[in-house]
Amino acid sequence: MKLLKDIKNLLIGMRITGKHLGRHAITIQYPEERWEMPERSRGIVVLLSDKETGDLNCTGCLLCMKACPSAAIFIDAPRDPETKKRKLLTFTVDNALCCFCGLCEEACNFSAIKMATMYEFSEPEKEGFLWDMKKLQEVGLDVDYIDTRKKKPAKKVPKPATDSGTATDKIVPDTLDSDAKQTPPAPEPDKPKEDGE
Amino acid sequence: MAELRTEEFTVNMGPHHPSTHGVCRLILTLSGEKVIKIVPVIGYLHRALEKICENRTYAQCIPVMDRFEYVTAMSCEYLFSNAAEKLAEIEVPERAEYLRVIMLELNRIASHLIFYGVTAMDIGALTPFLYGLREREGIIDLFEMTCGQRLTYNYIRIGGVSKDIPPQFEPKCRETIKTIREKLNDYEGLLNENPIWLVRNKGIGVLPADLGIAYGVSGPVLRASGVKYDIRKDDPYSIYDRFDFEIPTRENGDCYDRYLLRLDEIKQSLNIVEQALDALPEGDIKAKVSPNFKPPAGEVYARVENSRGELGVYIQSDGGKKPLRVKMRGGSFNQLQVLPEIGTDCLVADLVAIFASLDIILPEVDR
Amino acid sequence: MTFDELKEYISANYPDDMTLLDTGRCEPFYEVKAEKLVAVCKRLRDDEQLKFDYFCNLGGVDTGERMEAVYSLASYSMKLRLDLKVILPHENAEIDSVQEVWPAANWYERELWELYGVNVKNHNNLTRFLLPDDWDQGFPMRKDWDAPDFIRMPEL
Amino acid sequence: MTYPLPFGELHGVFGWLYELLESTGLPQPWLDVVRYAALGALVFGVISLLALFLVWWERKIAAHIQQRFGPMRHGWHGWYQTVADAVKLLTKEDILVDTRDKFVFFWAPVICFVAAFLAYVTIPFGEGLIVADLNIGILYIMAITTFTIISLLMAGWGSNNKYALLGGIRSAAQLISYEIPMVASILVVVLFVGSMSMVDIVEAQSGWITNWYVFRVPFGPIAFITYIIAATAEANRTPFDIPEAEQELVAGYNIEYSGMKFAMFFLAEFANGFTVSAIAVTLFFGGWHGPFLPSWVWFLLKTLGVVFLLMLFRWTYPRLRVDQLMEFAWKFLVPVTFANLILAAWMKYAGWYW
Amino acid sequence: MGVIKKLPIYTEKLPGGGLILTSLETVINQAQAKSLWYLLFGTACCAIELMCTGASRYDFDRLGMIFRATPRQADLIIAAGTITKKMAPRLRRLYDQMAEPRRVIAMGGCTIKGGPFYYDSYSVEKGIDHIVPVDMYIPGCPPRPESLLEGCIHLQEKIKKQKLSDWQEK
Repeated sequence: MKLLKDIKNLLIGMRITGKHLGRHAITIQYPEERWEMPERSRGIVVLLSDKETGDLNCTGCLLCMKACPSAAIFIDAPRDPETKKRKLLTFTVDNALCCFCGLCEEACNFSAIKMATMYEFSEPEKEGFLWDMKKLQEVGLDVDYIDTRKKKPAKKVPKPATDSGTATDKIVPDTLDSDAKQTPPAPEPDKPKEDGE
Repeated sequence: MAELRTEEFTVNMGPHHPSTHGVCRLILTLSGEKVIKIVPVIGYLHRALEKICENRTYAQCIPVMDRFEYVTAMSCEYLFSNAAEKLAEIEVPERAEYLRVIMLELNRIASHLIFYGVTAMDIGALTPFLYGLREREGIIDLFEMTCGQRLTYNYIRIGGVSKDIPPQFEPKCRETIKTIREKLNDYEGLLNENPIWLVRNKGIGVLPADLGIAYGVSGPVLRASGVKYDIRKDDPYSIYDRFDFEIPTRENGDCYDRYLLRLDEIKQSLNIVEQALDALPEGDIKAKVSPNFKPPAGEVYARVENSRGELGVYIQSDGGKKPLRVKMRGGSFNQLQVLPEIGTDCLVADLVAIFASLDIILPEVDR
Repeated sequence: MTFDELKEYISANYPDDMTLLDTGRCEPFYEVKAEKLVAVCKRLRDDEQLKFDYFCNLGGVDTGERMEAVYSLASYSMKLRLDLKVILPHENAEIDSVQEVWPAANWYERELWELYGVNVKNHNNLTRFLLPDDWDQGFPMRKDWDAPDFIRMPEL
Repeated sequence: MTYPLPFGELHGVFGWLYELLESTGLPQPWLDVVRYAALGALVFGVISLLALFLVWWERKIAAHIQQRFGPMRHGWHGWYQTVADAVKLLTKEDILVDTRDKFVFFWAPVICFVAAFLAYVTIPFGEGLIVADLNIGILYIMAITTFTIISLLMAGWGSNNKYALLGGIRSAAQLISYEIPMVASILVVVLFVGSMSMVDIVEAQSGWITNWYVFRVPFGPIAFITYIIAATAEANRTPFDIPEAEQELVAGYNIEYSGMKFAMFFLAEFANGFTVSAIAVTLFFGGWHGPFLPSWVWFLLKTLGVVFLLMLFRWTYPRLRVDQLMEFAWKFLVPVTFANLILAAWMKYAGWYW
Repeated sequence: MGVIKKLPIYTEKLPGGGLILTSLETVINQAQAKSLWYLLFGTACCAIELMCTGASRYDFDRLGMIFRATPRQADLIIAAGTITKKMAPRLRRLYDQMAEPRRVIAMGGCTIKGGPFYYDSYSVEKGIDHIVPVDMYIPGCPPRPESLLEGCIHLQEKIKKQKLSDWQEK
């Protein structure tokens, strides 16, 4: 009888595999079809730009650099001795070091850095993973994000100080994108005024 | 007639071998096909996680812990957070605890599904491997939806969890549970009573309870030998005492029992997830923890039950923002130690089955 | 047995061997003298009231001035937890093997020897296993260890 | 006599070609040489294509059992995937291990390949579509397929690799054990037909479907089942694929082979799978007999059906252990097949059959 | 490969050899690109994603990639996971055992530069490119299965562009 039972169980196995044969495959045929990435998916790190002005949101506060567990972010943003504000010179992300943990995104108070839902970045050369500010901004241009930056100062400082509040956050990004090579320190104070108005 | 001469010979199994689940090397002394001696050589994946943790702040340690045991990364995160919370005496909000339990149990299921597939593949059946991974994808989708990564989540933080679950999580989770329950029938039909599976697994690699205890074996491997020891019940952490679940045990301690026990555990875990989903309270998801988290000086050994047994971490803090010492302990470390004891005097094919049934993964051993 | 009862029991039965440390949180933490280690461990394991038959963990600690070996024990049947600590000198540290008490300690002690340079006496197989076979750069888990290709995380 | 080679329904085409050849006015011996060379090339080509098709088909079947697509991107449903594989294997470096046994290492895949293809000589692909209708056809096939054992053992030995050696020894043990039940099951059919000629065996099953030997209860189905089990082992397929057991011996006997030599083993394995299925069809399923369609189509369809069965085995079951395999052969299959043989002989003697 | 190596030299001497060579090049490149058999080599986290890529949802077989357990029959190592100093010689050995043409994909941050183990780790090899030549790097920790597929397709594109004459130098 054991023989009959064994044969029965063997046939059950065949039935299960045979049953699956008729079913439709669940494969996503990658380059043609794509898995819809959940909104929270953590892909490559990008720098976000202001939706209106197109400037970087980053203020060079170094928070993300400090939060990064694998030290993949290098920021050079020395303090201006006069204005006491940080001036972002370089912002480099080494994607080869990045561990995609999302701590930088959480550390940022200015909606400046985000792990976008992009993942196709294979490179034949190792050097290609050192992304400078320009590239990071370029990739991050059409990334959708919720801007928590403008609300914050408004909440903190009610009415009269809006001017200065937004200014502190905005000054720096405005001056940034020009990448410090051409921006003379002189026009700096002008720009926030424009923005403030 | 010349006398026949027989000779023992040594075979290196690994570090790159399809059935060593990574990079374990077993130096086997064989007499024909029979294994006479096993010498495990480890360290091919020794990444110095402990040294790295000593140079990271507590918050930065959690992504590192993810890499410690990537198959159940949630439990590592939980473990480290739990230890740090014990050190700093932080109260975790109710909702966060529930979310943690849901994630831990889902991750346990995912790990056991990998076990199911890999064991089947090691014994020669390829199809169950793909079936197991297929259902695992459903769980991974839930994780990705919640925390954004498929494998290294960085979700459970000191003081709570990083993000609340999205609204579509609950229906999707229930659906996944339902699918897994259905598919478990398929799994069982494919292997449980299959005569080939039975002869390959029954009575192979018997681990007596006293040997297991002497070698500090824990988790499903020990429970399959009849020792009812589960940290979730015996040294409850988080809110496991609120759930109604059973600790399945088996008597024989052979490969087949270890396999069945894991399938039973999947069912129990599904129950826990359902209960937790039903009882999920509203509220905060994270206690207030300063960004410069500095626990007072002290030391603690925390442990959780993950899918491979006791996962423990010893943290010594000197009051600074970086731990002075982090020592990790994985269940596989002890289970690999016991392999030479139970794996000798069997055939090479059995050794593969035993290795698979112990469910050893190497990062836990090498760290 | 709760932890308080355990503490009482130990102070009653092991007054000379174990001293309670206040650094341990949640679970009782004791210091044991290096020369008494094996005897105490054996007693703990065979004690009918305690039955510490489960060797959870052994980790070395380098605090900069001294070495420590921290043993985490548990009991399968009595649901107890206990940590022991042995304080050793920083250089030429030596400790007895507890392998005869718990065979599980074998690999943990090898690791202690390999990464911290703590010599384990009476160990049956004190060979290298985590680091490459041709490793010659000392004991990497020590705080003052350094090597040419070892890059420390930049301090911020 | 029309043509020395029977081509059955394809008579017209081949007849025309033969006449064309004759019209060149070559002397008779040369004609024979050209003819046989052409025939050899033809068989070789057909079988190679068949093996390539089988590889592709197996991958597709496996994929669909596992709810995926299998080769998909190269041609319609990846139809030229295996062609690409073959071309790639041709152009790969042929690694020669220094410690190899030069002679044995070189000849092992050749023998394996040749043996697999020689077996096709006596397989009746259709009515009259057979290269050589030997009067000991089935015996010839059994003898030729045994070469496979030698080649695997040679591969294992010649590679000078411990895993390969284990694989070779395993394959020798396995194939020798399973040869016996296989022959004993075949003998049942031979007993009733009274001939070992493949054509005779098929002719004996003409007429209604009940004439197929698989439906001649009780001995027919038993003989078929034992045959298909032994054949699975003979073709080295899961659950009996222990010589190359990936998880235990990495790749078994062919662990050191790369490039074209590996391709030979690979194709031979699939050609063997087809051979055993073709024998099963010839012996038990009435060979080329069937209504409406041309005979060779029927034969191919039936054979692919049996191949499909083997594939279903492969993708469902785990692998047996080597000693259990032997036990199964000697303690179960051999007694059963012999009992079956005796039963059949007695029934034939008593005349209790139709 | 011996014959193939010399083939371009001989063919070029023939009349119309260039044409033959070009078509031969196309055929061989296509064949090599479309049948990349990868070695079953995984060390750490990325190995799990490699498994997932081989599984039903993403299905490597679609690209004609199947796994081989022995390096002799593989065309591609997907170095999935951290390579430690202890493992590095083994990886080199596996690479040496492979038959030409062989290719390497470095999967994940660890294999590119050490990834999260770049700092403070005394035992991790900081990038596998000084052990074996790498053809394609895929960032991620671990990379998603789609990233891996994209890397493989990228590698296939790269192979299709290679020249037969490059072979002689190799």
